[in-house]
Amino acid sequence: MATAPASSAPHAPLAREQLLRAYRTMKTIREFEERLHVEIQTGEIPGFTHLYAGQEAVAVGVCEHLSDRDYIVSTHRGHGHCLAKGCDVQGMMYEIYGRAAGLCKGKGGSMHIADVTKGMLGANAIVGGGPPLAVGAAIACRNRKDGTVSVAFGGDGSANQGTVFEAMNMAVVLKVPALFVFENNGYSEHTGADYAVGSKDIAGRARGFGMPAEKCDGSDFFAVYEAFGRLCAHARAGGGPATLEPVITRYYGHFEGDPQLYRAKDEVKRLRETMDCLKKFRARVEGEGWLKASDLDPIDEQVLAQIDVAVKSARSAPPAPESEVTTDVYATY
Amino acid sequence: MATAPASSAPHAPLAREQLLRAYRTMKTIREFEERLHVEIQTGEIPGFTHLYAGQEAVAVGVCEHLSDRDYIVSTHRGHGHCLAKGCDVQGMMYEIYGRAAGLCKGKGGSMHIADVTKGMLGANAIVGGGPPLAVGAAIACRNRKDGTVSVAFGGDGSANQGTVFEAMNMAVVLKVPALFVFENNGYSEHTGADYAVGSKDIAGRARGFGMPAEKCDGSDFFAVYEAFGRLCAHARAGGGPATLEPVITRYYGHFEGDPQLYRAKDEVKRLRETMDCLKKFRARVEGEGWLKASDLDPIDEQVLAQIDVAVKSARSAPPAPESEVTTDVYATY
Amino acid sequence: MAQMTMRDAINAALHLEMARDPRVIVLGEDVSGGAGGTSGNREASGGIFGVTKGLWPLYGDERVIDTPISESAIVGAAAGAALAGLRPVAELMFADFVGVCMDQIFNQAAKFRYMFGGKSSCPVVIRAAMGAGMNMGAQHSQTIYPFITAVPGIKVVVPSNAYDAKGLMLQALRDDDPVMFFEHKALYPRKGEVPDGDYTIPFGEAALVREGEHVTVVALARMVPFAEKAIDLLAKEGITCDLIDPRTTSPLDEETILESVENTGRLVVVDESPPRCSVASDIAGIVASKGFHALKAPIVQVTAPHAPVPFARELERAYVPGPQKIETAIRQVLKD
Amino acid sequence: MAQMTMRDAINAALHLEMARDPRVIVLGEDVSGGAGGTSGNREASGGIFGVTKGLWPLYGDERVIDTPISESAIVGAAAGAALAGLRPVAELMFADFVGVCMDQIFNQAAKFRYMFGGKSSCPVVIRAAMGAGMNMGAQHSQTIYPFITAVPGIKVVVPSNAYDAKGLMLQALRDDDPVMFFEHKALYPRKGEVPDGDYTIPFGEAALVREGEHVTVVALARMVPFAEKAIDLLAKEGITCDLIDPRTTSPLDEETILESVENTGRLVVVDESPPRCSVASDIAGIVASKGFHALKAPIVQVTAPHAPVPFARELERAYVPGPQKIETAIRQVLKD
Ligand SMILES: Cc1ncc(C[n+]2csc(CCOP(=O)(O)OP(=O)(O)O)c2C)c(N)n1
Ligand SMILES: Cc1ncc(C[n+]2csc(CCOP(=O)(O)OP(=O)(O)O)c2C)c(N)n1
Ligand SMILES: [Mg+2]
Ligand SMILES: [Mg+2]
Repeated sequence: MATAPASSAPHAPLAREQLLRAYRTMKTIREFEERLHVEIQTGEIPGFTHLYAGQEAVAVGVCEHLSDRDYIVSTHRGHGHCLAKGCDVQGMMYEIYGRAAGLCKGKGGSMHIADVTKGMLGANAIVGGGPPLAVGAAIACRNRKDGTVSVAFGGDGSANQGTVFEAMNMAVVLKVPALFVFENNGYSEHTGADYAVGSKDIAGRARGFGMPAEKCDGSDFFAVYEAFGRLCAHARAGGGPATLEPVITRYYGHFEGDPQLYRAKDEVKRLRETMDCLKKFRARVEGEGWLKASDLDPIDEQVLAQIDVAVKSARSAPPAPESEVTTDVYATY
Repeated sequence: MATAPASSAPHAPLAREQLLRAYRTMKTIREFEERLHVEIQTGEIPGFTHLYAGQEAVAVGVCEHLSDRDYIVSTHRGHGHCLAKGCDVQGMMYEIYGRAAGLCKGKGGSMHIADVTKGMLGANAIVGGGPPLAVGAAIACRNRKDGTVSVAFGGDGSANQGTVFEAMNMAVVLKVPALFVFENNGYSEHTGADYAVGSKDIAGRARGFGMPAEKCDGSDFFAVYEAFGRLCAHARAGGGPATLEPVITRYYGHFEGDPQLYRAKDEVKRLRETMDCLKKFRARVEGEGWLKASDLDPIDEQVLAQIDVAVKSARSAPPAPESEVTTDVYATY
Repeated sequence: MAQMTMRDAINAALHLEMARDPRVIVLGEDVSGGAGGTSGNREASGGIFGVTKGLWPLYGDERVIDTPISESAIVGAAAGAALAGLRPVAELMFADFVGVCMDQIFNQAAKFRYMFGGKSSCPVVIRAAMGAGMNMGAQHSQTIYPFITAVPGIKVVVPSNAYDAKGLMLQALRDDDPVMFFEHKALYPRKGEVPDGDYTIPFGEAALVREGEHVTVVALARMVPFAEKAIDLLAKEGITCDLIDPRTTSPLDEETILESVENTGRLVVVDESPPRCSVASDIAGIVASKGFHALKAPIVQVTAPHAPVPFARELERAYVPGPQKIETAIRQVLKD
Repeated sequence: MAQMTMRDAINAALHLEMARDPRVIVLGEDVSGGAGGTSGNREASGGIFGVTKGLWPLYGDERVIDTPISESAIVGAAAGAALAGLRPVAELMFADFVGVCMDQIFNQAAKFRYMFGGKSSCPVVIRAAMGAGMNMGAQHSQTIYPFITAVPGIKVVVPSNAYDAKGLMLQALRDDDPVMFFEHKALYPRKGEVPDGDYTIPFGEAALVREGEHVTVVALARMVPFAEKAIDLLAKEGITCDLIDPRTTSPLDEETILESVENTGRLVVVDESPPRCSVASDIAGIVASKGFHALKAPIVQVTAPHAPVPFARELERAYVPGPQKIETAIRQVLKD
């Protein structure tokens, strides 16, 4: 496990292959969500969907430190975490369309995508549902003594749920390698984070629980990568839990269809300019000379094509047969 | 509402009548519990009982700032809070014996004593059950705009329950006059507080939530009285919630019958010497010349006599008739 | 009288009662929406389903309280405020969230009066949107009223239409006991005739939605319109049913059910919950105990299967009891 | 074979399985006791009821984990560890505490397998002490198994004796599904013959505790010894009963119950919970649907009243169904 080099390093903090992969993953998330934003309007996608667009650098900056043997738990806004942790694009798309070939056979849907073989222990439609689970996975990591870690993704809103506080304290008590990532995108549904987080400081509150905590710019892949790298190394080394609070924004409403009346008219437009992780990433890697536009442009095309295939396949794929309604309730009956 | 004078004041920080009352209440709690400790061994008292002996200065130091129009919520270890808030000694004793004349007709028992007319919203057998209720009562206080407050008593162990964290954050968000008193007696059942509170600092954690918090010697009535006075004044003045962490000890086991194998052999004996609020109170008031032994000795006798009457009456009082099993489930049927 | 959605009917009840009784407060996540937002639009939603719309502009932060995502603190604060003399309405955005605040519902609010020897009351209303039909998946689609019906000390309301919802909500707001009020998401947009003014519907009085001779059908919430469909279809064949909507599962109007079974001798109970320890089984059990001699045939329970609610459209549709399953059940109960 | 209390029988099962399977861990409040204490006595209790005694000295902090008072984190951590390959046993000191962790039980552990399309399992055992009889009041005396029985995806065990408790616990520890294991406090000290070695009792297989002709009695947990008393008394008058102990309420052995009713035509169900949406009503409902034609008389349900558990000795005694009420019920079911 590597300690992240200082951000002023003259050479790239990540190997070329890793930079390319990080970009590809962020781009995949972005286009996955942008396409869903369009497709949802056709009415073909069941349920309600929470898009991750705008927050890609967090999922990827974190998951670039993880292997399949590390765990994550996610939230209702989980597509980005799933993709960053290696869930299959096509399998996810099938799932979101409710198809038999979906990662969860269409039984879970957007809010319950999971792939335990990838260490992805599930998106979760209960705010605060995940962090206790992450502590449990961290117990497993600790007991295995192999330096693996468990990461709980959550939002600013989730940071106020009792289950989350319990998980944080318990992780400190048990000194397990659990990492809490609170993506502060400014809102929980229609309520501002500075209203609902009494202290207006999620990282500071985490420090009050007795663990190291950092805040960072969530739209800067390198900032997330480096901050999480430090905290993750601390956890892998047996130092116990830590918290990261990436400050970030979401490009779309809380769920698709939300008119966002609580946000200033031009807020999203402005933030798309100033807080776009893809633009920032390109500016940095091209500016520093780590990568060239010609390295990245083909990725953009490949990603778009991949998403297009995924959507087209998903649209025409069959649902699970009705008999599936009553299977998978138990492992043994 | 008074700001507490500095503790170095040459004259008493409380009026003579108040000092006498505080002493009487502390003594009443002590003797109530000491007597229960004896009576429980007869097997006549149903259920299991958690004695407050040793912690009296906290309940009284806090409740001396409160009137019947202020609220408190309490815990499984609630006798002290009830008595300090003005619940009737005899009515409580009846209740603990499960008698019809009990404050709750014998339906509640030791862990559910309540007297809403005194602002005592109930002992509570669910650890962490009370603080959310206290926030609600604090909303009522805030809306009435009469400067009343709501106090949640809890232990060091309760400080790790999710409901409590939620209540603390919500109180900050709503800026309601809720006061959290965490009596840190070193243990939750058989587990040390420094083990279970990850940060080993309840007050510090409360500050992380964005509210003022103080620690004090819970066996020193004046320390509690003054610290709580400051925080209570802050809340009454519309400043929002605050937390007090009195450090204290319990003289008996978690519940009656607990052999306390987790405590060093002479711990309780030693603490009875060094952390006895009654001794400390007497030393201070007599030393400063605020009261004389001859003012206090008669109180001791009166209290003993009162408790003796309460126990004797309770032992022979009738239980509620069986028909009461199904009444009081609803206000209207 | 006006045609009104169930959503608006409940909203109207909240408006009426907040105007009448200054002790009523509303609290929950986004009940106004927009607190801490950047638009200056302080009532940005009026509840995620719009049920609390228009209250914040009238009553402000003091009586319409937006909260963090902290359901235990929401329900607990409501219960504590009720003990302290207010009449709070707590909103659980989705009924499925009872899991994170169940203690405050079942061990606190529901038990205070009893534990305190009848000397206090806890008049809190807990509203929660429930039910399947919108492909929201296993954690956002449940009808968890059986959990609460099982709990002594709290009353449980499961309205099936706009008219009832308004009258039952006004009753809930004036009731001195804790009430859990389940609003079926799929019924929110359904319209019905709703009087403008003030009226209450007492708890424990079922509605006789259809009268018939051959079968007693008891159905709850969204199952009522589904049962109506099935019954109206069968009526064309001369098969007629009593359709009973209990409206409250606790208290339950046993009498109306037992009387009807006395006449028909046959019972179908329709409940959107899975079968085990459900209200369907509860009613079947009651009739098997107290109405046995009138029964001419096995009781038929129409429920969801013993499985979580699946996400995919086709699977959810197969999961939720619908008119066709009800029709089949009625035919079946007539066969024996 | 040894005479052993139910407490020790469960303890023995935990010992056996922790020795056999390194994936088994135990976590909860005071499961060892003494963490952070001043006596140096690191296993100060072994669980508040002593059920986890002797595990910490063998397996230490890694596999016997004392936790803060944070039930959601306890159950959640157990479920998460189960997803990550361990086989955790979470202890809820009292079953009444489900309220503060219900979400992790019913929306998380119980639903993972289904929501994840059958591609993972969550083999967690949640142990909880339940029941009245010790005057612990309304918040420490409940038998809340109906809430969990209602939930698809989790199995529910309610042992009535030491022998069953050991075999069912070993089964629970090896089962690939989440299991909630309810231990009746009043049964902990009850002794019975318990084999030393390893044996499991499959879920969904009822025990036929008594065989008889006239009435089928189904009873759960502490109600089983009470029913035995009543039945043995009536046997002296020539009234004989089948006594069925389902042992697990989910899955429920419907067959054994239905077969017995087929023979006797009369059913009494005995359940310590209040009546509404109880396992008593559940079983009554099932028989009214699937065993109706065999029934000769109304089903009699013997339950606690629709009230919280009262504190006072006399009131609690009147509250809990006892041998006498069961006897009366059997006589009543024979009258019709
Ligand atoms: C226990 C619970 N309470 C409420 C909700 C409804 N809800 C879903 S997402 C959400 C807001 C979450 O905000 P945040 O944690 O900041 O995540 P974000 O949506 O911003 O990604 C709410 C209130 C829920 N799903 N679960
Ligand atoms: C939700 C819940 N979990 C666990 C318990 C069991 N229990 C009762 S008191 C207690 C310890 C409480 O410790 P603390 O808050 O420090 O209070 P103290 O007993 O020291 O006064 C525990 C674990 C409970 N009653 N409720
Ligand atoms: Mg957010
Ligand atoms: Mg303590």
